[in-house]
Amino acid sequence: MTEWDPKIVAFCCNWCSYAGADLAGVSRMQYPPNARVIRIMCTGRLEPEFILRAFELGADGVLVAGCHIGDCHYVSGNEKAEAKIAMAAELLDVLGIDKRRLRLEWISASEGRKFADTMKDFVDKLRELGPSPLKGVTQ
Amino acid sequence: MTKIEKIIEDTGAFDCAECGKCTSLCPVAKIDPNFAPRLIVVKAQSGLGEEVKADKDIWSCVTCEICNNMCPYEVDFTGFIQRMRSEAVNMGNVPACSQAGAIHTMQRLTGKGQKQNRLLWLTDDLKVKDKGDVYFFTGCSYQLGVLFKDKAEELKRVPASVVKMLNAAGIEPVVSNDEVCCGHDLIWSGNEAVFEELMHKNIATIKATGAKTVVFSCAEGYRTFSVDYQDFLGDLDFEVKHISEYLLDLIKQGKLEFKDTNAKVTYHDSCRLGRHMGIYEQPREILKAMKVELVEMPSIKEKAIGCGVNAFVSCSEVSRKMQLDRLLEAKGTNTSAMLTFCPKCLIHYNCMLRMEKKPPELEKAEIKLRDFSNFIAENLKGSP
Amino acid sequence: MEKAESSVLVIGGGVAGIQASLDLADKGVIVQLVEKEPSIGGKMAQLDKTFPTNDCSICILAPKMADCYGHPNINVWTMSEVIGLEGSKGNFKAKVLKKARYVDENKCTGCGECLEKCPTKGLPNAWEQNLTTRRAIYMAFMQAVPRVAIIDPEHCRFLLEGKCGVCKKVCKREAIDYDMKDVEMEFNVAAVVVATGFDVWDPTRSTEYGYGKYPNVFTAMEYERIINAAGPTHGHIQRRSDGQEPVTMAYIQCVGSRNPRTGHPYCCSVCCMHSTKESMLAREHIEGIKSTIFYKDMRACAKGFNEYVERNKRDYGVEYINSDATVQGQTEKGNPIVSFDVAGKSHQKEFDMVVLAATLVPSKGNVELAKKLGVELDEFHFFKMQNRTLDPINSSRPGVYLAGYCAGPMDIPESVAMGSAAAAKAMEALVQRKVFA
Amino acid sequence: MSDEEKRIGVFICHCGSNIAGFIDVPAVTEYVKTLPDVVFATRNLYTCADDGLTSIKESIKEHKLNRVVVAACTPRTHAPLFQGTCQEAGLNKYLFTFVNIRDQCSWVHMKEKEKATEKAKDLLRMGVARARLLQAQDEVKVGVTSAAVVIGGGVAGMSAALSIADQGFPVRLVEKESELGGFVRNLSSVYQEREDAGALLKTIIDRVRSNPNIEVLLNSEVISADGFVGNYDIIIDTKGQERNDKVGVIVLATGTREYIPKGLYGYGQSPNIVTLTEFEKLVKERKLPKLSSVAFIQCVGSRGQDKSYCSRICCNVSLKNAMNLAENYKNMRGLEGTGAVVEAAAPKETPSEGGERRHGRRGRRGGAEESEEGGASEGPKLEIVIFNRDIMAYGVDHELMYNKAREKKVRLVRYTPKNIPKVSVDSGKLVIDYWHDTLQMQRRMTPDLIVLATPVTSQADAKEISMMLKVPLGQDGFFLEAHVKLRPVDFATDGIYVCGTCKGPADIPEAVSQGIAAASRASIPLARGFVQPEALSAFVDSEVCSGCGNCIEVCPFTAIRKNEHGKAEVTIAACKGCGNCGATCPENAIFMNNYSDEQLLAEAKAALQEAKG
Amino acid sequence: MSDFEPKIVVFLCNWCSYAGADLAGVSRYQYPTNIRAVRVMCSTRISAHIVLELFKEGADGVMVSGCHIGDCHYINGNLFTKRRVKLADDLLKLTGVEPERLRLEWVSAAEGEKYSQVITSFVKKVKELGPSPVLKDPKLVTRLGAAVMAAKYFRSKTLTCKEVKLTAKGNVYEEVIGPKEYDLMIERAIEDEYQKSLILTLSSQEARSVIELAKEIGQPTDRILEYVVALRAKNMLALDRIEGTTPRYRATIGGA
Repeated sequence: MTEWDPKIVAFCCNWCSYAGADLAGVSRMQYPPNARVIRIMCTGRLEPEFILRAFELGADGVLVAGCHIGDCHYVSGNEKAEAKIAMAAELLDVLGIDKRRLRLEWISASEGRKFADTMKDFVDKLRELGPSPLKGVTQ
Repeated sequence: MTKIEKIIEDTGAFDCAECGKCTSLCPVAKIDPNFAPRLIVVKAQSGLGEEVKADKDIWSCVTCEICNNMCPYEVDFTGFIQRMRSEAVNMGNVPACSQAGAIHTMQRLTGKGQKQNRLLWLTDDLKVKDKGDVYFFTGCSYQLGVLFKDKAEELKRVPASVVKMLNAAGIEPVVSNDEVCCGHDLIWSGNEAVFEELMHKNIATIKATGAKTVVFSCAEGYRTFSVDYQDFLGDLDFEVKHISEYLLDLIKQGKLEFKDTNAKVTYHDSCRLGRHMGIYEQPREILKAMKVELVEMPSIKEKAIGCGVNAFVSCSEVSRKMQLDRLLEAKGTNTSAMLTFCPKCLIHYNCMLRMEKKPPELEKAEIKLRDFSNFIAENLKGSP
Repeated sequence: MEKAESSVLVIGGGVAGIQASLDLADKGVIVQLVEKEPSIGGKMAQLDKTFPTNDCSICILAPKMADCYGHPNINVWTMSEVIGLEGSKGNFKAKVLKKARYVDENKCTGCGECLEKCPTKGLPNAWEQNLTTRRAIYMAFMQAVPRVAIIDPEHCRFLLEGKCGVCKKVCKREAIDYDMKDVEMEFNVAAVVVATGFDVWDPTRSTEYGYGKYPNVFTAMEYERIINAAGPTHGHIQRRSDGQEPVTMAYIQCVGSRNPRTGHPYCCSVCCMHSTKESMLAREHIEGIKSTIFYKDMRACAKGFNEYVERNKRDYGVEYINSDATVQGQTEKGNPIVSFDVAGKSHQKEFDMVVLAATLVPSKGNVELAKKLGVELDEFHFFKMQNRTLDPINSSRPGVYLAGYCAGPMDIPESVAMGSAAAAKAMEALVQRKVFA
Repeated sequence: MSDEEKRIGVFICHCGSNIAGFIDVPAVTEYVKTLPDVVFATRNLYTCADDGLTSIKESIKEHKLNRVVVAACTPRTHAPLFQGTCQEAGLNKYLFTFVNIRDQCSWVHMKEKEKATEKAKDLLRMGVARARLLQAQDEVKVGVTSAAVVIGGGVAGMSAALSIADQGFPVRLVEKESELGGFVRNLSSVYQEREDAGALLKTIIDRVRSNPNIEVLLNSEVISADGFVGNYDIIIDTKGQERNDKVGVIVLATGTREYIPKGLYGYGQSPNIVTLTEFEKLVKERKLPKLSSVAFIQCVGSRGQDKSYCSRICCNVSLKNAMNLAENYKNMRGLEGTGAVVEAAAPKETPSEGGERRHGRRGRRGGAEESEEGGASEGPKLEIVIFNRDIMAYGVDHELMYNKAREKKVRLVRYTPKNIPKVSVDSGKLVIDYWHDTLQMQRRMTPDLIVLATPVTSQADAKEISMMLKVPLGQDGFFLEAHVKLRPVDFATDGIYVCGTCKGPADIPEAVSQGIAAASRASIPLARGFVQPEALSAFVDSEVCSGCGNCIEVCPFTAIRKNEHGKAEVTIAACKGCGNCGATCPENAIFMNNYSDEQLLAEAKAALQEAKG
Repeated sequence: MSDFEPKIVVFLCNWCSYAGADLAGVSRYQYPTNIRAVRVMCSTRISAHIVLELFKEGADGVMVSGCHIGDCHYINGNLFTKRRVKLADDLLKLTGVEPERLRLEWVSAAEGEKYSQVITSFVKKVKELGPSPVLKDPKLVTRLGAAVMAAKYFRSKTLTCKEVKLTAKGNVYEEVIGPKEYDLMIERAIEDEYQKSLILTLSSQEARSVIELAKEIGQPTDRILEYVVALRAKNMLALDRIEGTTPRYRATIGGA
């Protein structure tokens, strides 16, 4: 593992953030290739299990991106997501996984830039944090 | 000998005389007449083990051990179910876990070797040690409290409550951040491999502290150490005790005092603590010592109705019906709280009580679920 | 005191002990029959009818009880227990403690006047399975032999407080003797017959049947008293909760037996048949009653038993269901709900009344008695046979013989036969003593 | 006697206030004095008390009483006491009569003193009327021949013979086969302890052979028996040689034979379909074929299939054999060693005490090897299935064996009469198609050997013996005892006793127990040396008797027979005085001692006279 | 009729009913005072003629009580009791005395309460029937006398003891007779015996003609003639004298 590079799983809501990511692409905005994006219909669909599983399977960070509060295509899905992410973060903390490895961002369909910046910033943060503590042992 | 034959052998399933007593007692069979414990065992005996492995019934069992407890021939039904589940998983018959499996994942994650922050609850006023005779196995109360914030947040306070009680009796327990999940939900959902890993870690951790006694507040952890660990490892190097046993001794020695309370409560025998481990009287005696009035529900001790779920693998209509029956019994006691030592019971009953559309019979129910250890700690002399 | 060479001690005045005593006495042997209860007769006296002939139990037993008591060669010691046995086969010295009855057996005529006047009422009548009450002075039961009253020292006001004395006042025969003391006696005997019978197991210890919790769940022994014309309800079948006549009844077999967990892994050999009999009698008491028997194996395996069961099915419409059953709750009307399994399907059914075939277990006193007699018990506290196949009558101590349920589960004819057999063995011991003395 | 002056004394008991409280006893006493032949009447506070009894004795002497009437509680409890008192005073006890004025008068008419008093007077008048006709009776003593014959030399018969002999009486043990042992000779092992049956038999036979009081007569039969209790003349035929003998008592222990299941479950179609006893013989002779799968089918021909009864022992015998196969198959085939057929009988399982083991688990996952029996490594396991309706594992040992058999993986499959297993033989291969009732599915097994558990049945000569001894057979063909509950080894006829499997299916300990029990009963008349029945018996007036035989037909105790003149004659020693013959005799030639027509009518008619005074 | 106190004789078997009656006393179950019990060893002892004799003596009622069927101390005595009471009952009907005055009951040693109930109801019944008409009516006395005689006859007695044999095992021709057929057979036989007895009784008082007898008995003359012929054949009846053309017969053996 000389060439460690953070692996990120990004859950993006269909209506805002996934569109935002598309926009970043359409706009040829460059950002690190560390993220694997998973489209979900709404961040409200997000189960804490997804986050935990992502880390279990080797993710160094998990990004959850949804519509801004008030913009949710399903009225309040993102509010619920907020609560769940907070809970997941707390759990990660107990489990000894730095809660900074989990990030929630509101990215609208028009915020291609924000998407690219978030990614860059997250990868930088993760580089600072180093590899997921779960790694070394699972090999 | 095939694996199934070995399971039949070990669990004494061949002793079954097909009397049907297990079915007559089974709470699941009462609600789902197509489910019959004896049928599962007889099938396996009669060379239809593959069918048993593939059947959903293997997950319908709530492993409450009413059948085990009453089977005249001591057939270990739940043991049989537990081990057949792992066979079932191997052939692809997997359970539909609650919370999409987050609880199981969380438990698996405790054992990955990272430095956890298990002791976040440990405040400065609590006195603990790194090495010593008495080890307190905190279990995943705190984590579950986090995960089920809306249903059972008080679980986060349980470890602190236990330490507080022990401190009050002049005991500084060992707690360890290296502890991992006991593996209860994993073995009951057919994941023997990870269960074994976790088990060995825990044993090593406890060994390192030199503890002679390990105490538990969580009913499941207590059962897992007492039965499953010993099933794999034989006798352990330390004594396993439930906090209710341990505290009762301390109370009898006069080391614990309680403040006056005119609380009126009812007590729920969780299946793990009660039928699995035979602890019925100690919690009741503690209440007596606390001068708390205990109003019993109609079904108690070996007949207590369970929460209808086990290891988060079998939440169904059957579970709902069992929960409702139990809560109605609790309601009937007209007490302020139903106490229990099992974190899962707390979660599952609260799950029903906090449903948006809860059954009409429960509309006006004032009943509250409370963790027993928390309840004791709150009523220690001198606590706020 | 009688000479050892012509005397035998028989412990237990149930049907096995009575038979042993009569056989010996008819051969001219002096029998010391020791019974711990106030009357001889044992458990058979409590039964209503006997299977498979539905003979009236007390009718056929009472003549034997009377014969036994009146036999010139039999000394019946009621309220008595053996407290020691020294010596060896052919020459034993037995110590017997006769507890104070506080009523002179030779004077009391059994008139019962005192029973009506005694002011201490409402004590549970154990003989009637506590379904009715008695007073502090009482008669063991209507047909008791000897028909002599007895004072319960734990409740008699005079014995406790020195006040009252009503019974003494009303007894013109002057049979009441408050100063009576326990008496220790010693007998020289050549052999000993142990026939201590059984106790009925208390099913409150098995919570799955709800006995003691649901009022309309009864034990078979309670039920025997209920259907008995001389019993607490004069033979009318009534529910405990409301006194109503039941229309549907369930009988549950193997309650506490065939269950290693209760410490009784064995089969008590008689419950299948007594439940069959009881369901038959229910039908004779109440036209149109529907009975169901839940069983594990229908052990109708002695003379006429299988036919009896078949007749019960055919002529009395009694349903037999092959499932162990339990009582899981009761309805608002107090009907116990019976839960059972037919072909792997769970069923729940309510009945007006449930009768539990509670198992019969070795007499509680066996442990103590075995110590005093110096004989061995088996792991279930039955008296151990020297060799089950060859010498089933001999205990582990030469000269001490076994009869009836105390040696293992058996029904009345087997107990009677074993009573006779023990008498034969005791007689052999007497003969040997004469020959070799 | 009838001409003698009658002097009746009457004693009326107050029983404290039990009688006197509800009946005007003085008035009754005065009334009684007016009755004919009453020369003395008195009343006592308690007639049964010492002073009461003394008064009876003194009055008998003082007033030369020759009849005594006591009016008190009930004869059922107190008649023997007063009879004894009369005897002490030299008065024959049959000259005493009892009038029940308490249990059947004062206690049941507590609110009608006047009427109860009238009734008491009537009852006493009745009693006195009866007393006037009482006759002194001598209880007949009949001597007893001090010897017994036991018919049948199986375990029951041998046990009976041994016990009678050990009680000091000579016994002829008559066995029709050429050796002792009976049915047990067929068996390889004894299921209680699973010990060698041959060794067990040898122990008993040695005891019999070495007992000086027992004469063993092999190849012999009792061909004639005449007489009554204490006095039987019998003829024993030994290979054509007849011997006349006299015995006091007869014990029947003629044993049983196995039912042959012709046409059932393919019996006869394959050498590998055998009965349970044939299986035992195969084992005993070490001719067991090589097996990998064995099926036992229970209740073949019993419980309604042909015989209506359950044969009691076959379930346990099958369980024993199944367990022997499971544990000890190698030894049973005799492939190894030459020791006893069953060497390695497992130690008796100690069952756990109440509820301590909460987890019934027998093996641990970690400790697999140590918990495994050696058997697993010895090639493929023997499949054993017992098709049964109910397993009759009654009692302690059987039930423990039943539990143990399941532990040894003996499979028990229940069938119902509606769905019996079907056996077919397909080109030499055995097939059983059966319906599994719990699983609710049709299944099939292909065993190498099918063992049919058939019932034991009565012996071919049971009917003959029954006619010879005039003892009854039940519907099932087994001998019928006097009372199924309280007289299990007696016949209604005194002097003849029954034990073992000729009376119904029984296992070895039961047969032994019954044998000793029959010995106990049989040695009562032998020990007494005489029989002395109560003087209640019937008498036939041979002048009047027409020899119709009605009385012989109704007598339940075979106490009446036709004598050489063709007249009925009562064997007093066997008569119990029920009066059936008396009521039946069309010539009124039978007179019942102590309960004659005359006495009954006098007593009853006295009730119909109006009381005077 | 309120002051009528009937006299009723009750026969009790020693083992069950007498014990049951004692138990009624021990348990203080009250019942009317009208009964007078006679103890016998077994109810089977009571032949029909004993019962009829008592009616002839003016008994208002007679009851026979034994063990329940199957409980008999003498194995099956009470089966015969049943037959014998039926015989008495049949004859009673022929005499014209109300058959309700005779009752058969099974009372066990445990049935004290039943005993008191049975007695109470029987006494009530007899009170309803009123005093026995027998003693006031010489004709009835004669008829009962004939009934007693008939009950003692060979045929009646023999038939009553053969029930088991005839209905279960068959007669000498191995013909099994059904229970109903058997009842009918007995009824016919008993009627014959009764009529014959009556003829004998009447003709023992004075010599009688067939027509006279027919009138007295209330049967057709041809029937009476048949009986007369039969009785003459057995030498039980002899020609006394001929009055005109009318033969008059006299019994050679005493009537009742």
